[in-house]
Amino acid sequence: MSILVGRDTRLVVQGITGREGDFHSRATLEYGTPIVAGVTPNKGGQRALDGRVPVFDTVAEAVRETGANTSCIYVPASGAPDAVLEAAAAGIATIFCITEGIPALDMLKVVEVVRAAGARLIGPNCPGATSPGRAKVGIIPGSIHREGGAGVVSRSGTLTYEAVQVMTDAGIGQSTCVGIGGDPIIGTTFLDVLRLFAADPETDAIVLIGEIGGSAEEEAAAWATEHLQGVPMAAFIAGRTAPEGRRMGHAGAIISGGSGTAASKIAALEAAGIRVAASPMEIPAILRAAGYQG
Amino acid sequence: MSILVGRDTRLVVQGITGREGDFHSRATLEYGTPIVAGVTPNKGGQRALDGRVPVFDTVAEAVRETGANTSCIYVPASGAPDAVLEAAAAGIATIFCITEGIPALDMLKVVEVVRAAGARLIGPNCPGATSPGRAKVGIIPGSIHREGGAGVVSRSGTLTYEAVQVMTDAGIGQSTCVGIGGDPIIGTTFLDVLRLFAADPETDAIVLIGEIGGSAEEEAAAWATEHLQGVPMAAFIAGRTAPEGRRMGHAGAIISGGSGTAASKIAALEAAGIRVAASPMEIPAILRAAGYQG
Amino acid sequence: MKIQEADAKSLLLAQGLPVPGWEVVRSAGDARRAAERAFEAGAVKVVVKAQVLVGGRGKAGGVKVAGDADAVEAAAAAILALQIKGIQVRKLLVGPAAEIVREYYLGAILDRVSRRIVVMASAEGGVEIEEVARVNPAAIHRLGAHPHLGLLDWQARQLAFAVGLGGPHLREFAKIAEGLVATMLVNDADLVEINPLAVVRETGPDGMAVERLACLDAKITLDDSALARHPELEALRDLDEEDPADREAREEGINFIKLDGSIGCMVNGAGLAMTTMDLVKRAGGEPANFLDIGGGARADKVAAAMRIILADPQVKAILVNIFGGITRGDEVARGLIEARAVQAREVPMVVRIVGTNASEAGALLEANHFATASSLDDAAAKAVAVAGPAR
Amino acid sequence: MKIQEADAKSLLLAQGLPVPGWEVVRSAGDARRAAERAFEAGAVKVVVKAQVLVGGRGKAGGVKVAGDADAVEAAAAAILALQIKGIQVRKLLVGPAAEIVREYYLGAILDRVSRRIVVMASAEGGVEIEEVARVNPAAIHRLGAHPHLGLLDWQARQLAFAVGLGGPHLREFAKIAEGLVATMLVNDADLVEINPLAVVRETGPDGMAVERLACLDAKITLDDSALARHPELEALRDLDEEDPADREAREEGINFIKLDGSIGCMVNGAGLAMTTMDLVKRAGGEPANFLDIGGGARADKVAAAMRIILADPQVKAILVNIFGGITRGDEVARGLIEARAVQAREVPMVVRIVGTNASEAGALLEANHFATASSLDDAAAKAVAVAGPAR
Repeated sequence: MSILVGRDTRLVVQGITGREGDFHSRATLEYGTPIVAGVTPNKGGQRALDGRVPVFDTVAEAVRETGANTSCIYVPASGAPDAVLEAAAAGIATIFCITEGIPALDMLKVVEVVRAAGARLIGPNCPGATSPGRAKVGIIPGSIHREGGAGVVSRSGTLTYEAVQVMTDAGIGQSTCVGIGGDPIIGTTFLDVLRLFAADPETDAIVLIGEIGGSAEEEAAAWATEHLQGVPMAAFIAGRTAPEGRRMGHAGAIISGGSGTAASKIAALEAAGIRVAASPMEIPAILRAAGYQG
Repeated sequence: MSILVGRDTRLVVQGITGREGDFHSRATLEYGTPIVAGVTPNKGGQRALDGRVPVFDTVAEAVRETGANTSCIYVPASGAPDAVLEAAAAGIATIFCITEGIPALDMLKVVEVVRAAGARLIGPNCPGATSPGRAKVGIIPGSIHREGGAGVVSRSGTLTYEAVQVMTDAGIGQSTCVGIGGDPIIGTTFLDVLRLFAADPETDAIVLIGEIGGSAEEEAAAWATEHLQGVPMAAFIAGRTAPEGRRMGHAGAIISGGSGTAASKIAALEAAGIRVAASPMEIPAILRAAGYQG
Repeated sequence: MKIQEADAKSLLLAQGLPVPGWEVVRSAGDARRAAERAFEAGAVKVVVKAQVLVGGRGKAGGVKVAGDADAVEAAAAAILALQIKGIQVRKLLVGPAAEIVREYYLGAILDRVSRRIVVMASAEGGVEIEEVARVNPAAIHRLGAHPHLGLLDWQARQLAFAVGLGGPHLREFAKIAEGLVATMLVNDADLVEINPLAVVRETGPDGMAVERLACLDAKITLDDSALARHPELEALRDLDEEDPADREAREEGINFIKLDGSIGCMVNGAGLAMTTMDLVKRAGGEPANFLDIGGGARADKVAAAMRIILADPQVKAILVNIFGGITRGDEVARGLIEARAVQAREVPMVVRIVGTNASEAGALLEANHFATASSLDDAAAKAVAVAGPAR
Repeated sequence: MKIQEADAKSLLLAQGLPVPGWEVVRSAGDARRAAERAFEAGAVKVVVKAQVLVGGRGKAGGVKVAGDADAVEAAAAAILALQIKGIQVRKLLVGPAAEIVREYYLGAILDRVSRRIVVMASAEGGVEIEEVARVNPAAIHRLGAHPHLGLLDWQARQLAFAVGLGGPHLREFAKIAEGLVATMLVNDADLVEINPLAVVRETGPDGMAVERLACLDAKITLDDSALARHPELEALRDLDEEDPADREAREEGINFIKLDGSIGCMVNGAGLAMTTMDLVKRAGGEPANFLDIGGGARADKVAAAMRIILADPQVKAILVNIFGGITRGDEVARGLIEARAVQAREVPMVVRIVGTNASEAGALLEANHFATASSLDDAAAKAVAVAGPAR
């Protein structure tokens, strides 16, 4: 099965004719994911990616003509919130927003509308998701993956690649790797993804990669204590040495008060029986020690 | 059972210390409806209606302290939208907004939020509802009623009283009489109330009192054709002689284009097998002719 | 409340919509001078439009285009001499006439069924949109704006593509459609219409022809319930066109509409007031007005309503129909007694008061020799009888 | 982006919040003159506050109250001589000192868990709110504003009652709380705090004492992602307090934070950058900075990052850690080669490039005699080894 993306994925790319949209869509096609449509207003009727993909003016038209069920958004920040709303209104079930730099208050409203529409948004400012051997949506390099049974969920981009590469090198394949994005307001949280992994028969182990700021990791740990007993898990938290009260790059990493520190997150995870790696390189060993055979 | 108001009603009155709130709440108490709380900000701790009802600063507090499940709002138009939102957020299931003169665009937003909160709003600019012998909420005079099995739903105020009085005089009692309000944007429509009546074992006949403007009567008629076959019904439509394109008093009565005319509504109702009275005085005879024995 | 075209255009302009310039004048001489300014600024033709709140100006000769100042002055004089649907033309809009390439319709209305602001667009613009809706409903594209966020950008684009305004005018159209809804939200309007929204041809600063979208006519209806929070909009009320009776009714908080019959009606509640009119007609009479004194009316309001009804010389009888709920019957009876004591002319009256304090009211009316009625139908029949046959 | 107290107060004032007047000055003399104006306008005492973006001004002696112009001038001179947490005080806020009756805390923050703007209020105002949150969390009342409608009136009232501001200050408080959220929405702020919000005693025009709510301090953090649509806010950036390295980083779109160690880090991605720092520390070293060059960085950005790192004299070694995804490894390698050719001083460098075009990058680095590393842990260990032991 895998989660979020898989054999049933029929992808529409919003912003397919832009530089980023074009570049990553080629890699997505090469990975074997069916991109059934692209959307760029006023370019309806053209074909993108060397003629391989029809372009529509609106997502509604793309859905009607191609049965797209998943969207990947590369639209610039000023238009990305609207692109998400358009996808949700057109009945797209799973929306990945790769765009970074979207004002947080815009996302507050977008997340509310998407939720009310019954759609799922991953991101923004996320690298996407890959279900190795089945489908890949977004910008995660396809080469780092290996088919298998470990689910990976992360707030980070390149750190995820690092962890996944280490797993692949150690012979541990992945069911699905999901980057949920590092922005303060995101559509899908650690907890949401853990629920999906818990319900996925093909996911037998879980790796959680967090960072300082917020309390999403603590929340996920509390849920895991109750619902993921017996599932081999490993975690990593970036920012153990980050000074308090400073932003580390993206807004995902503010420490405020006592909560949100690496120490608090590590304590919560360890309390849930999840070992936290000191380096991403330790993840495979921790999974093995937790009894993962895959 | 009855609908909307009944033996389970535990009423909180918002704006209980105002002139209108005080006046109508006395009549409500006299009718035997339990007013468990009043709300007026900054008057928390006082008692209203000659000491019979405790007053709270917030609806949340009133609900917590008294278990109120129904609200009746007499707050002036400038504060009424907020009063509805407060009631919905406090978990009130059924909210009657008596206040008139609320800007329609305010109600657009309020209706959306109330719907999302899972509450039911009746009104605004409505007279309330009475389930004779059980409970009365709002400003419908208690004296016009008689216990029985006919449900009455109306967009009007005094016209409803007229129709109900005629029924009572003819010996036809009512299960519940509901005034849904004459404003353009209201929380509960004819159709909503018809559904409730259809599901109510104590309602054996239905009287629908509409007026020109909008298409709620046509909508209700279409639904009745499918779902209310065999239920004795009668209808009345006010405004047969109203000139086109003029507002008749409240905003409920604009005719635009060809739809919304009395002729269109009467045709839709008659097509659904519902006889439309030429005068409210004919309603009892129509119900009898439709086979109503109650 | 309806507002004049020129005022509606000002509200659109305030939201950044492209509206060609105009002046409002009250005389043919001022129209000429405004036209001269427009010609000087480069206009090839000038349009003169009657500013009245009723529809059908064009058919009634209230809109003319002229190519020189003399012709404008003549057109203005002709229009100022018109009565359109009984309304004397007092004001004119004068401005450059656009060179229209293609006309569209764009409107936003508060829709009670979907409980949304519905935005409608059509490539069949410049004509009666009701006619398009009747003959070819598929030519009107509709979309519900988000109740909290207004018209979203993708919705505006979708409408643009639907009416064939993709391409160079896509962004322009989207901005106008979003501004249309913003105009509605900012001003608490029930209805905002641009008809026609047109692609117009203009000469750019470089002498080259350019085509762009422009709002050539505008119609806005404001929500009366919201006027209290928009004093600047209340000031747009056109007192020229308001009848003295309408003004008194508005100031007293009475809902009043003058009609053509002979039986004046005074009722509490809009639905009951319409029903009373219906029953008068059914009994063979003609109502002289719709009049709803509202809930909880007191004696002075009753007296004002009586003055308003009697100001109509066609009124031959008065039917008072009150179902007391909030309104107390005895208060109404007292108001009637007071009003009769000072009223300008003697007119037969039939009074029906039921509900709250009806028996006190009955006693007062009897003591003062009012003709009364018990049922609704009875009241209508009696009023028709005393008024005599309808015209 | 943090903004100064005086700027934050201006933004509150623009939303109609009650903020006592102030002037911003840069010298003790100007402080004296501003104070003289305040005394003339009726102030009994005047407050002088350092305008710096770091917390803890009060404890550091950066806030003083004085009763006459001489004392104000002396206080201003003393504060202008201060460095607070390493920041030289250059500007002062001078204004009438309020007579405080009682202090409250009011703040609004973007909450990532509830995905709401959370408004917090406490009767324990005027102190470090983090301390209150730790010691007595029940003293802080929280409420999520509606994502579309902002803080609703009933929510504002509920907070008022919760902190004991029912009664005469209810409407005032509600207006302030709603204005707080409006300030956040209008300016795309992450955080808006008023601490203290105070009941102050003033002398009314009739000589009687009146009590009202006033915003005595303000702190606002703006969403960097939204600054592009608020050019007027971008202008509030305090360039005085910005380090040249920080400025270059901002202008190049590089996320950079200077730290105290000796190993300069250049990484793509914030999470990986933090991880790299963590591993440096774990290997016994101290990172000199956090630096994320972002996704898809090209050669010129790499060169700029190198300049920024080398501008720190404490840097004894550089660790480059790139996982190519969008970013192409060979581009980074080329940037490093160029940068080394022109760099100001010779510092040992350890480079790890994996992912997209890693082999091309490896060939380039080898040809140019760079020290390379394969794994993350290996890279950290090598960098620590070449930098020598941490202080």
